[in-house]
Amino acid sequence: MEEKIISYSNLVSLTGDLIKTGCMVICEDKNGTGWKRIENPDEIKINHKEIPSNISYKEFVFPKTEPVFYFKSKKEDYDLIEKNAQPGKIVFLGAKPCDSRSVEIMSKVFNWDYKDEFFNEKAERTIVIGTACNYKDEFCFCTTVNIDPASEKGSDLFLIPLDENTYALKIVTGKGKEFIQPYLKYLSDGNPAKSQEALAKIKGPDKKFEPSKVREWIGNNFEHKLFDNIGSTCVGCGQCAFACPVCHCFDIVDEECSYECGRRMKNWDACQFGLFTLHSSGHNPRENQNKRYRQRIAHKFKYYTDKFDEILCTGCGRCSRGCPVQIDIAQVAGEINLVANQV
Amino acid sequence: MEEKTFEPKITAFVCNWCTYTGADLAGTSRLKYKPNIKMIRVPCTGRIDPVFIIKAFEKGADGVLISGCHPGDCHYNTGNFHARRRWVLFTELLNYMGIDSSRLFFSWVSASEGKKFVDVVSNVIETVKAKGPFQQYQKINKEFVLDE
Amino acid sequence: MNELRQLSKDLLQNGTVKVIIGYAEGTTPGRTKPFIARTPEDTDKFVFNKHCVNNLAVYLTRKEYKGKGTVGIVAKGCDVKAIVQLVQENQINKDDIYIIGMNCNGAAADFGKDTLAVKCIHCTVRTPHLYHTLLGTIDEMPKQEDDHLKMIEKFDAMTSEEKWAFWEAEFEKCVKCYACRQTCPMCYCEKCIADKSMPRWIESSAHTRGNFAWNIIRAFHLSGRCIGCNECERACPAQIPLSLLNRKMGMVAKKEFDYTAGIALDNPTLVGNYNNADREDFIK
Amino acid sequence: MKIGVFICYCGENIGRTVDCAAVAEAAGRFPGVVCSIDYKYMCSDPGQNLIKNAIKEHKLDAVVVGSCSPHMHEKTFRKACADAGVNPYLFDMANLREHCSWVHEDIVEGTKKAIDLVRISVERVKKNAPLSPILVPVTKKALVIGGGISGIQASLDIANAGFDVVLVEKEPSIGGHMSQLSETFPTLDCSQCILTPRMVEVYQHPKIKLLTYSEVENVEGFIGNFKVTIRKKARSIDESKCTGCGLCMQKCPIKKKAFNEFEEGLAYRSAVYVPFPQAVPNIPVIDRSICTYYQTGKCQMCVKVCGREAIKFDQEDTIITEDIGAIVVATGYKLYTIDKKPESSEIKGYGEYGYGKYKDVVDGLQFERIASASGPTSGEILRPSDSKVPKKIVFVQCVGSRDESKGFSYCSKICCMYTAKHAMLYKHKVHDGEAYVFYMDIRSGGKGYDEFVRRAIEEDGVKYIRGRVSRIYEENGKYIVKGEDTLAGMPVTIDADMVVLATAMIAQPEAVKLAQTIGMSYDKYGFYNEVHPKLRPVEVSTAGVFLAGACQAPKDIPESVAMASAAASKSLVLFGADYLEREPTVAKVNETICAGCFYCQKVCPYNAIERKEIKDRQGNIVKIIAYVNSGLCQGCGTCNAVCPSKSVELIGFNDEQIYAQINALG
Amino acid sequence: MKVGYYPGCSLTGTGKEYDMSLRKVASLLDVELEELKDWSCCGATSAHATNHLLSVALPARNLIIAKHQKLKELAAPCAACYNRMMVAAHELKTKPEIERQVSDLMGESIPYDLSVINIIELFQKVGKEKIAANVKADLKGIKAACYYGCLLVRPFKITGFDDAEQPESMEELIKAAGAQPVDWNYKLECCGGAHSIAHMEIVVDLSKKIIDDAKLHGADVIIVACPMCHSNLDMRQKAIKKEYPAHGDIPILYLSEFIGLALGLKPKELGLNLHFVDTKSLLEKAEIKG
Repeated sequence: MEEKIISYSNLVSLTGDLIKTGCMVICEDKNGTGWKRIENPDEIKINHKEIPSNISYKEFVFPKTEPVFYFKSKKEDYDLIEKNAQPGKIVFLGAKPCDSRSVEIMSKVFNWDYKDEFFNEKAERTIVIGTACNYKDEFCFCTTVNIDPASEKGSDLFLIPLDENTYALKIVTGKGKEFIQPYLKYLSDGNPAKSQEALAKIKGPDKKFEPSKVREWIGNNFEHKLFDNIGSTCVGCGQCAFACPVCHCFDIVDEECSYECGRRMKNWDACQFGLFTLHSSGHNPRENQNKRYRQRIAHKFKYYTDKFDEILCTGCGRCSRGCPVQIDIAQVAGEINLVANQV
Repeated sequence: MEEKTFEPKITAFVCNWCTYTGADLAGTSRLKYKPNIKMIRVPCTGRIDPVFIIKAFEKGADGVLISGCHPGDCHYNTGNFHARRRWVLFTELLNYMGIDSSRLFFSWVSASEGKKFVDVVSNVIETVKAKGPFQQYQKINKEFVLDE
Repeated sequence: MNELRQLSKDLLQNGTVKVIIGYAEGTTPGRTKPFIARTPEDTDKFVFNKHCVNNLAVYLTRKEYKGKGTVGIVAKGCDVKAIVQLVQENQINKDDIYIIGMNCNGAAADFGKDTLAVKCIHCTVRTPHLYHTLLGTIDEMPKQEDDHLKMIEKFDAMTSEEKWAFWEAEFEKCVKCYACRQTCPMCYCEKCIADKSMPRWIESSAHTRGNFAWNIIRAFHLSGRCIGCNECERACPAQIPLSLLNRKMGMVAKKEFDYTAGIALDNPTLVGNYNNADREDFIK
Repeated sequence: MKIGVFICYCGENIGRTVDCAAVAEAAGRFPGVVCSIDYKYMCSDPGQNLIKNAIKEHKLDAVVVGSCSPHMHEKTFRKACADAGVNPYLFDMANLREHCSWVHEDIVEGTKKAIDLVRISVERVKKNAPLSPILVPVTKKALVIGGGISGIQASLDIANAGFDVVLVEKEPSIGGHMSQLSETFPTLDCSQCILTPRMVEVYQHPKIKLLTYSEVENVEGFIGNFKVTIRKKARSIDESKCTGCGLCMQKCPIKKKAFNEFEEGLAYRSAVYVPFPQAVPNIPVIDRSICTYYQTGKCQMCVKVCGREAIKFDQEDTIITEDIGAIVVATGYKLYTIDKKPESSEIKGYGEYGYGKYKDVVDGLQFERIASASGPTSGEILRPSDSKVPKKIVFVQCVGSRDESKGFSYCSKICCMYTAKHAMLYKHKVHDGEAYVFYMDIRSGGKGYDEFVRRAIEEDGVKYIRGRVSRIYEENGKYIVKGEDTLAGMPVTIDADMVVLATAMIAQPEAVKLAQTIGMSYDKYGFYNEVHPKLRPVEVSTAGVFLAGACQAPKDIPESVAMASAAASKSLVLFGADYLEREPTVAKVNETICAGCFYCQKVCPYNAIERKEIKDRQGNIVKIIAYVNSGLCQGCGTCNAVCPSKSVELIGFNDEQIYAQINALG
Repeated sequence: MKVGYYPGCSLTGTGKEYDMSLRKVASLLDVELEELKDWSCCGATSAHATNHLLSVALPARNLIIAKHQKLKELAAPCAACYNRMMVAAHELKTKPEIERQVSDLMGESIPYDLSVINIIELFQKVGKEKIAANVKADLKGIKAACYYGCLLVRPFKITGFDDAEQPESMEELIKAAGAQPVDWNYKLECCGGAHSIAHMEIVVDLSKKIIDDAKLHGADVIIVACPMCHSNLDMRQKAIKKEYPAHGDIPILYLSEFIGLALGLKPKELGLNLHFVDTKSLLEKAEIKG
């Protein structure tokens, strides 16, 4: 595939042009909390050797809260008013491989039977400019879930840091090619040898467990005692799900605008919440954190794979890093793996 | 220009026994005040929860008035004492958050103070009118306004 | 550490307690995580070091433990404050818990960092004020600038517009994961007002208005109750400086009513009591 | 939900500044409103019929009336709804008159606001729930506190109506102050002669349980359902055995250790004693503070002489609890004892009158005893110091009454009359004596009262001097009374043989304690407050408690008796029904989500919040949560406000209703 | 203890010994009397009879001076001064209209936190204990009749001091000084006050009654707290003798003088020699050398 070179300064100018043409350029914010739309090209941040942001960038394709429609009550029934979406590309700049795949993975579920136009509408507008990742810490486990920190998979354009201010730019997809066309002036001819060498240096984290093992074992040992205390220290905050690049559960609520108008909102939800599966009867099939945590593991490593042949996890480690009670999903999956191997 | 025509929306939460009745007295004595204020009757100031006030602001109130029996006159003996203590905390909190607590008014108006009621209400309306619309809340309320 | 393990082992062996809530090693050596020992053997996993920042009292109000026999808990002074407040609020029966008090030399702000966690800088209970057994020793604790306090004091000088701008920027980040609530030992409501839909006082959507409502009410509900463990701030993925709010309200409670939460079991709660002389200069 | 809106013009009152037709028209367009009508007078019969018909015609579920203040006509319209089959609580009222038309001038603005107010009501009523009044059972037994004439009268009235009465008197005998009086104005009939039969009637009444030498310790519960704890102090006498023969008293060696309270300190009594011969019950009490046996363990003379072995030294106080429906408080008054000073920080005594210093300066009650045929002087007027007949006697009125600098600002009401009586009695018994009365005004309102005073002045030649007395001091055997005759404008000095001070009536010292036990409010003097000075003079703020006699304010006998009967009849009204109806607007706990922090309990002014254990199937306690005793709850809603999770809600003013109202504003 | 001191005209004239004795006694009891700088008439006797505003403004001026001297308490030993100042303070507190007029007149506000005290209150502040502790001379045998006169306790609504009809406070101090107060009946009767010059006959009559009753109850001395009373009772005994030859003299002492004796001060230091009635009888009985 085509490969070019782009200098940092040109990357900034490119960004400047993009912003001018009305693209939403999304970068990690300075203090690493999450991702934000930048107004000024100098704010760009290509994070390839530091800890990933607390929160992934999924909110720009799958917002934390988003109106589905507005309604106005008339004497008998209601008028529905839909707010039409705004155009313009959504450019994720500097996505690590563990981030770059999130849209791709989520789109499976959002297009399974019902086509979620809210998601798709944004997904179609996204351009992912990924970056090879030189970072790893004890929470990273991308390799475990078959994601290579040096891989362009999921990116439309892919940056390979060569030195402080030059990057190799791989043009991965047709979408990417088309996107970059107007800006070739910022690119010079690439040198695959150098980028190969750079990529070769990248040593991802060691594998921590065998997802397939976990998958099959859970299937056959759903009531295993291992699950009795698996979530006993989980406090049921949604941090893991909300920070996750691929968790996609949402909740629908109506809220008033004025006494006669309202709107229906689509809000993030998380399977660790007590209300998540609470029935109006008061019954809750997942009445405690243990069952909820089992669900989390099962959803990520079994159900999603069963259904879509994808692991619902990119190994970015955000959930473990951010967990206020220090639950490490890789560790837990590892324990399951151990038990699985014993039998 | 905008300022001139601006008429503040005031929401009031008043206790049934003192201030609401005081307002009735203002009526029976044919005293006059501006119609910007709308009252919601609660049994006792002790019943008033800060969420009422926040919701009122969310619903576009430019000012909120809370009024009940004088200390010691509470129909329920102590309701207003408990309320008073919570208000100290709440107003301090609002100030700290930058929610202009000078748009939040408290008063003791007894059933016999029809005149005082009118004075209080008029003062509230004038003060808020002078301050202008509650920009901060209007800003975060904007997305709820249907543009048609 | 051994004395902790030994004591815990004995307590579980002689049936003094059903379980013990403590800390075990986390993902990597040195890191710790909450751990619940159910058998004497489990207690070998117990550790205690400067990374044991969690407030374990949050587990005491869990259904699994309430009314199901005595629960042991490894508690620093700040955790004990929570326990005291919980007893005052009828959430736990002080006879149903066994407090293994830990003398505390301050928790680290973050793993690998030597700086102290904010809550430790102005800590007044390095030796727990209530315990059944006291372990550990008090060493010299490094002095550290109380930047939070400076920040809070800065607010006095700010106009309401500036303050609003500050909090608006912060609350825009809120994702409504409620990690602040879930990690708070004082947030034990069976159903949080934020989860109630009839009526929905606090909009559950994570837009600025809903986020303001949530954070205002949360801070208000914690006024005079927050014991300053800062778990909410630590847990917040959006890194909202929640302790600025809670600590300020603590200072208000002190200034207006000379009240401090979580200090004495027989201390009447701040809200729920009143004094004829309470301030009312703001009431016309 | 089908809602009907009814807009009232109130003639011109609303119509003038509110375009009612427009309001009705606008309301008609509100979601949920199926009919909206305006009419001249909604409260009139045709107006109400309009509502009733609309309810039937449109099958309305709820009604909103836009008219005057709910304090005016809420009841009226609720009833109208009920008559037409709509639950009265599925009704709300928009105050378009007091809060709109009367206070605003501009008709455009007025109409706009009226529409908003109606909308608020409509939105609210959508969240209203059908409620029915709470029924509380009534225990048909009355507690009467105080065995003076008021208590006696109240007890007899209630008992004669066929209901049980528990009469509690703290002294060993009933009778109260009236039994101490010599004769009563204006008829001069002997006090005891008219009182004693009543005392006996009480004693023998099958419906009255008489507990003398007893005190009310605690009162719990609420109207119709009080639980009362009474301490029956140990008499040291077995009441069932004692025949009241009085031998023990005759033989008791302790004779001069204690003043006789009944004789107001003008005589002594033995250690074992009955307050006075006609005491009811006629059973003695042993005063342990002076009895030799209790002091030294010796003596036991009474035991020796008692044929019935009725003396029980080891007797202990007994605690009695009673279920009570209504309480009549008739604890009466006491006299301002002016020698002690200061009585309280505000109240100074009248040291300058020498009361307590000079034996012959006595107060009203003491003179009653001196003048009483059964008194220490058997009715002869003799001075306490030397038992000589006083030839010149001075009566001073308003000692402590109507005197802010030294006593109380109020008028004790009876002094004018009894002083006239005293002077009269004196003149009738000491024909050649001179009687002077210092007075400020003569207040003799009442049947035959003024005639009575005139008689004292005109027929019996009592000399009335209008003015105050500045001091009284002894000078060689005489009491020099220095005062002023304000009519003559002259200082006067009288060298009297005896002085009688008409000292103020004040509240019982324990009055405040009892008030706090029962939950009554009281004025700064310790007299109990009635709910309404004119229209509800015998009720107090605590429902089911009624006042009789001088515990409410100074009163004479006929007034006290009348008030006692009033209190009795109030109690009987209560006993007339098996159940009490109470407003259903009370707090209710949502047990599934209550976390049991009990902040509600801390703020509840009525102790209406109780603790309730929630157990699982195995019976172990899952949680302890709040429970509202709807009998006690008065519906202030403070609990609702402090409940962090809104697990306790005030029915009728719950969060949904208020939310709807706020929402209707936006 | 530091207290403002307003002598007033009497104490610089007829009542010189009152001033002398008070200053001496005060220093013995560690009371620092700070005299008002440039104090003016209190308005007694004439002002309130002629011009109400003036009668308030005069004391007000002195109160303001006290304010400037940062005094919290102002002692006015002369009962008339005390009374005037109390009345004025009361007027100013209760009548905004007057308050406005006066402060306009003065061009500044009148202090509210300033409390005016009479000599008895002054000694009460010192404390009975302290007085008793400093007693040198033995006055056990001395029977003293405490005479309050009219201005100290009246009108009660305004002075609020002790008891309008049966004051006891001076007796307490006498006890503290080691002597025995007598229980008598004329402690509040009028001495003739301002009639001293104009209608001497009235004064003679009234004063005699007072003196007789004191004697009747066995008093060796009458203690006063007012220069007017003192001059009437002391100066007029001569006239009384003229009217009633049987009259026997009785010494009249200022409270400060008597306490001074108790504290062991020499009669001369206290100005006893300035009295009309010889105090020898008392001093001899108390075995105090002149």
